Amino acid sequence: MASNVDERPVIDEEAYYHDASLGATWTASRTAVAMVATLYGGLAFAFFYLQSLNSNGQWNPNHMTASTIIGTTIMVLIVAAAFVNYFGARRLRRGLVVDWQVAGAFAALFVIVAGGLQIWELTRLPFQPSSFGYASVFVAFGPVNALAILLTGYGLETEVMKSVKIKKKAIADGGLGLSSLPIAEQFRANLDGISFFLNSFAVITVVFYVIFYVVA
Amino acid sequence: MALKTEDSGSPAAIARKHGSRIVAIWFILSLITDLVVWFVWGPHMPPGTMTTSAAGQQFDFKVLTVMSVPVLYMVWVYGAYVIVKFRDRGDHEDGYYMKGNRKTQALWYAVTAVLVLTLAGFGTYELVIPAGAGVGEGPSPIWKPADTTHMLQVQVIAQQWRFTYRWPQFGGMETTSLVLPVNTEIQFNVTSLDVIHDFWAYQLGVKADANPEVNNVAYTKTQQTGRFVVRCDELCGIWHGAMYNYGKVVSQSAFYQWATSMETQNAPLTKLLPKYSSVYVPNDNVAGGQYFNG
Amino acid sequence: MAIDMSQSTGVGQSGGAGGSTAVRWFARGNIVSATILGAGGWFFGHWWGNVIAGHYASVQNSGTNDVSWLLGAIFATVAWFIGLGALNHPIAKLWGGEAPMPEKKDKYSLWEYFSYSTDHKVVGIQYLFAMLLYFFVGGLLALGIRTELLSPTYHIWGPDTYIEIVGEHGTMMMMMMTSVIMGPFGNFLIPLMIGSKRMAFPRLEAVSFWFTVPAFFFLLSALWQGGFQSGWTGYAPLSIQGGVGQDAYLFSFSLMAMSMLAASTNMVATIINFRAPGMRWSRLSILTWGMITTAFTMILSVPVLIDGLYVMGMDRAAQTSMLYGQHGGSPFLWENLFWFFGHPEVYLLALPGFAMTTEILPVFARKPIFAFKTSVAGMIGVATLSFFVWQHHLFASGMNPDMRPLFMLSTELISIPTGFLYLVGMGTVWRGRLRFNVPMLFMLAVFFNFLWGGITGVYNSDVPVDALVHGSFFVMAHFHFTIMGQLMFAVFGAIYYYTPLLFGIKLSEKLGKIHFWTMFVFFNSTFLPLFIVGWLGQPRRVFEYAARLQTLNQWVSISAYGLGLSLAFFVVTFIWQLVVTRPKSEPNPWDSRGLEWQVGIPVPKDNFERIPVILSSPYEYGNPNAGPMADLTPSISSVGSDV
Amino acid sequence: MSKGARAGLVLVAFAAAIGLILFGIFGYLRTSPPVVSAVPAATQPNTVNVTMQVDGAVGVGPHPTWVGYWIQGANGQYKQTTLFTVPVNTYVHVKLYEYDSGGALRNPYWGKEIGTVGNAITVNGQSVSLVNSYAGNGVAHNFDVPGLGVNVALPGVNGEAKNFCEVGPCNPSEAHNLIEFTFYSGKTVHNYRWQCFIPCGLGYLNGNGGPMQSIGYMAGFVEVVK
Repeated sequence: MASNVDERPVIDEEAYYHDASLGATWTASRTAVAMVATLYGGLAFAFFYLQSLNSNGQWNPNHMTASTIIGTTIMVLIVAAAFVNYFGARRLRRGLVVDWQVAGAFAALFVIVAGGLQIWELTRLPFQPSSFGYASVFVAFGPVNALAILLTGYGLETEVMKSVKIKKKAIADGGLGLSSLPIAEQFRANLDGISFFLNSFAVITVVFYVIFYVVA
Repeated sequence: MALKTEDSGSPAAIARKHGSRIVAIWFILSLITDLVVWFVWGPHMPPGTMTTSAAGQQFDFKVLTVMSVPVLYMVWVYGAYVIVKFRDRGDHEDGYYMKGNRKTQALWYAVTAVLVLTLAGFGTYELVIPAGAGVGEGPSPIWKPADTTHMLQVQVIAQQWRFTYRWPQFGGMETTSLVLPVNTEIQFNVTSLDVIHDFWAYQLGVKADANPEVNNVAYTKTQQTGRFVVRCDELCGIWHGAMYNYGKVVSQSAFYQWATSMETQNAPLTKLLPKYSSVYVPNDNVAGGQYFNG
Repeated sequence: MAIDMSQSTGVGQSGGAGGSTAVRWFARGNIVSATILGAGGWFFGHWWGNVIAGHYASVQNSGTNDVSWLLGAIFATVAWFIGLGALNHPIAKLWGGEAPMPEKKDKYSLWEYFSYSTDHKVVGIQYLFAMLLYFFVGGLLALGIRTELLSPTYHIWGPDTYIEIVGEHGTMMMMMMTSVIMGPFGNFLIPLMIGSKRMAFPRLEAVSFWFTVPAFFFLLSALWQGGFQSGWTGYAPLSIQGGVGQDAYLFSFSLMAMSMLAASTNMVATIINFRAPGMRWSRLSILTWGMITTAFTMILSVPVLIDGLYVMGMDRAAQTSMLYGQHGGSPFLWENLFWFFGHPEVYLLALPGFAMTTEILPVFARKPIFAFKTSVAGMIGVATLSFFVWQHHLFASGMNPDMRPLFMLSTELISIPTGFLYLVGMGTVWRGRLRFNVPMLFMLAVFFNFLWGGITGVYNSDVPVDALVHGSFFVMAHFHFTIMGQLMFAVFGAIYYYTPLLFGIKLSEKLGKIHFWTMFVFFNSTFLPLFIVGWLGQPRRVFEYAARLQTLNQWVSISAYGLGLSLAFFVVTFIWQLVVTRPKSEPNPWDSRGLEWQVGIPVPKDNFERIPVILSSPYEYGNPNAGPMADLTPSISSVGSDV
Repeated sequence: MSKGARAGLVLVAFAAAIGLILFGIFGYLRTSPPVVSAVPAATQPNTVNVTMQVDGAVGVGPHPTWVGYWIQGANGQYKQTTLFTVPVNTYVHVKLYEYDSGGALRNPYWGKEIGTVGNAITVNGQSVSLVNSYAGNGVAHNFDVPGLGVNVALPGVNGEAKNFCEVGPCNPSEAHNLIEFTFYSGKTVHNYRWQCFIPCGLGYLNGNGGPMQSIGYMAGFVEVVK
């Protein structure tokens, strides 16, 4: 092998692995959604299973829920973040980088605030963890949800910071939204991944809003 | 690649030559073993025939073994033949180039599918017809014995780490011993006062998890007298391994004698017991049971 | 998001600044810095937990504080990863930066293997030794169990210690061994097999390994904290009743779950995206197929395990009441969550074993894999069906009796795709030229052992027979045949097969054969009688049993010692040859066509000088017209037709 | 490194591993509380005396807040253990100082005194054959040996008593019930386990964790020896 150092044209390795890593980003974001959906699915199962068993009539005897106002705010913030990011990303594709940066920053802010609210909600519950079935499942759901929201916020925040950091490198090539530089393509692949995750997470949030504040 | 002379000929002919030998050995061995399993070993298989459900389990085990023997031999005979016949003869040649055989594959899919579906059908029949095959069916059983009028009710209460039994037809008395009348339909109502246990009356062919706050019903019909062992079959803590006791199936008259004498003897104790119920919920907030802070 | 999506190439950024080598090691992150920080994290979390929960009535009465244990463990784990430097990258990303990724080297010092490394070959070797360590610790615990069972009445261990040992053995094996093939062989070989110079997410890969280390130590620590009384299945409410050892169980199992998720994400992304040109799905090696199937199964089942363990942890520490009745919970919830993961989990153990067996078999049969598509379909079929069978563990539980015929059917259906393994194996050896080297012996043993496991699996799925054997030693023997008899035999075969590639060393055939034959005989002699023991009515996890079963149990215990000695023989000869005698191997000692064997020994730092172009299947043995599997020094023209 | 050095290193590593394993087994896993042997006096064959106390908190060891037993050894010293041996074919007189408060049984059945001579016990001199755990001071603990068919329900003391023993080992000046009973050790040599039915594992779910599942506290063995 080592003797084979002639000047034959070979596969453009950089391009090959660049494409592969774009694909890997795509795959990983889908995988992440699958994992988070399964994680939440397990909690939804716990919810509906205990609700249907209603052991000792202790599922939710007084039909209490956690604070609906806070819950609704969390849900609205996440859905809003998804929309803001979605329209921002569309404008990015038209070359308007700053528009997305503002949108992304707001989306990150919304999500992080939602995470904070989720933690705050846990500190002001109208019940004890052991009070009844719904209470238990909610107390379990809260920290998971807060963690997932904050990690989503982290993803958005890192993406915004990345765009700030590498923006200049792509200016000559049409900006981050249009440039065909590997660094810009990688950035857009990451953004696609994060957007896909955020959008899916918004759907999950709506579903769990319905579960914890409407069905209960 | 280079085949030895005795292996020349069309692949189909070679397959027929080796295949017919394998099939012949396989068939003879399977037949002999199956006959032995069915007629010699089968009648002595655990858990015996003390009850209908035990007999059913014995029968199922026997049928599955008879079906397994040819499968075992198929792999063994084939494997042994191949190891002897198709080994490297020191020339480091490669084998016959073949990536599949549609007929063989189709046959395999068909046979395994038929076998599996037959077994599932057989298992379902053996589960449904003998009223749940002695397995716990939960609080509202769907497969019941035909005749439920003269059924003896026995409540099995598992607690860490002993079984006790309550007899609603005998004044709701509670005992540590389990005595049953022969030729009687029995309904076991299995429940627990704490963690999950499992009531396994081995010779009776009855197995049902004892879940807290759940009544798990299992049916069987005794048909022979004798001694049986009851073991806990779900890990329940330190004394799980020691959680067993023995019971007896006795004649109906002996049973009634035992039961009525126990009823009188235990009358003062029975008064202290909670009212008979399908499940019991001991209060965790008294005695040393406190676990909650709220 | 937790997923590291950046693809840093790290070109031109060599790790660490100047200073002495000791300082550089420390800055790079290694087991020492991680342990020191982890210990600090433990004490901080423990202290904080005492501040929070020390005054709770339940804590003061019981004298055990689950909150402080769990907080200690959480902080210890985070600090452990800080100490490893694993968090440098995620933290740098907060302001848009990237942590440097150290460059690969041709040869690593021994110390590198105790450091945080993103080279897939280093991770593979780290995994190999770690998994062997975990396996042998679990094996020693098994000998502890067998020693107790020498006598039905005399007790070597206290009954509480005995249950600790049983639970510890079960959990160690069931949770750590999920990675016994994907960890060492998946990480080391997959890039070589798909013709890639790298993994998609090297950092995730490294993290997946470093999760297993605290998982192991936390799990082992349960032994000197009262253990966990509930076995590896952790049934509630017994698991809620236990002491802090139970926290160790749930926490370490969660860490292992994280490891599985990280590893499988990396595996899926790599296999889908990093295949070399011409590496069509039909040319993918069967091990790669096994890895991607396993990875997908992990992705869809492991989060449910995390849910279950988390629910248990909340019930224990935060006093929610999901797993016991009085306050609106139900023990059935745990049984469902656990087995919804638990049944796919046994295939997470079995599938890589199948794949490894099918991978190695054709090399020694000198024939292509028979019905390649069927073997792939078999693995995918097993993986898919495994999500629909979990209630067969609960036939006696009293839940959903009306569903039993359905679960009986779905369970028995699994034997169709499982049977494909036999079709493929038997077809592959048909008219082959079998070479009985040590790896081949192990692969043939897999077929012998798994047959027992597979056939008794049908017994277990039949509800009336399950009424007899559920929870008994019969079931225990069944899954030891499918897991130890199948997976572990495949692993040992793979170790003999791949040591030339991993270490440039060819293990002695003679010693290997001694190891194989003793292991094979003693394994069967240990576990075959256990079918009878269970059938005659001995429940699992007991320290007392019927006197009439003593002879059988003693036979089994003595065979188990034989098995232990055989494995000890392996350890001694393996380490001795690896460290002391070092018998050199030629580059492709088994005449394999596999791409992984074409790169030379030792494997170059980038695996391939150039991205290879794949020309044919790796299994074209006996095909006179087959060219090499790949062009390792391709020009553009050879790519054109295929991409 | 030379081959010899490598070999030496490997041997040292093996030795260290074996040492670690042996330490794990004998230094930790094989440890157990002391065993008290009851031996008959020469004047009274076929009878032995066993004196025990059960405290609300043993006060020593790694779990001082747990309930547990102390058994008097030959020299009159109390040992914190639940392991004792008695000879075969012997009447075992048990003198038990019960210092703990009582409560309700999860299963009131275990309030019955079973398997002792006369199916009764004496509590402070009075004969008792059935204890209602829902009345009075309830049942403090059970001494239940399933293999010998023995179940002794030990009535509790008043938890409000002024001289209630908070921390073991307790002495007879503190509030207690003196409980005496006799059981027969049977004709076979066997290691019989014994346990308690009162949920006295405070702070554990169902009261059945912790001391209830630990040898040396509320779980033990009566070994019947030759």
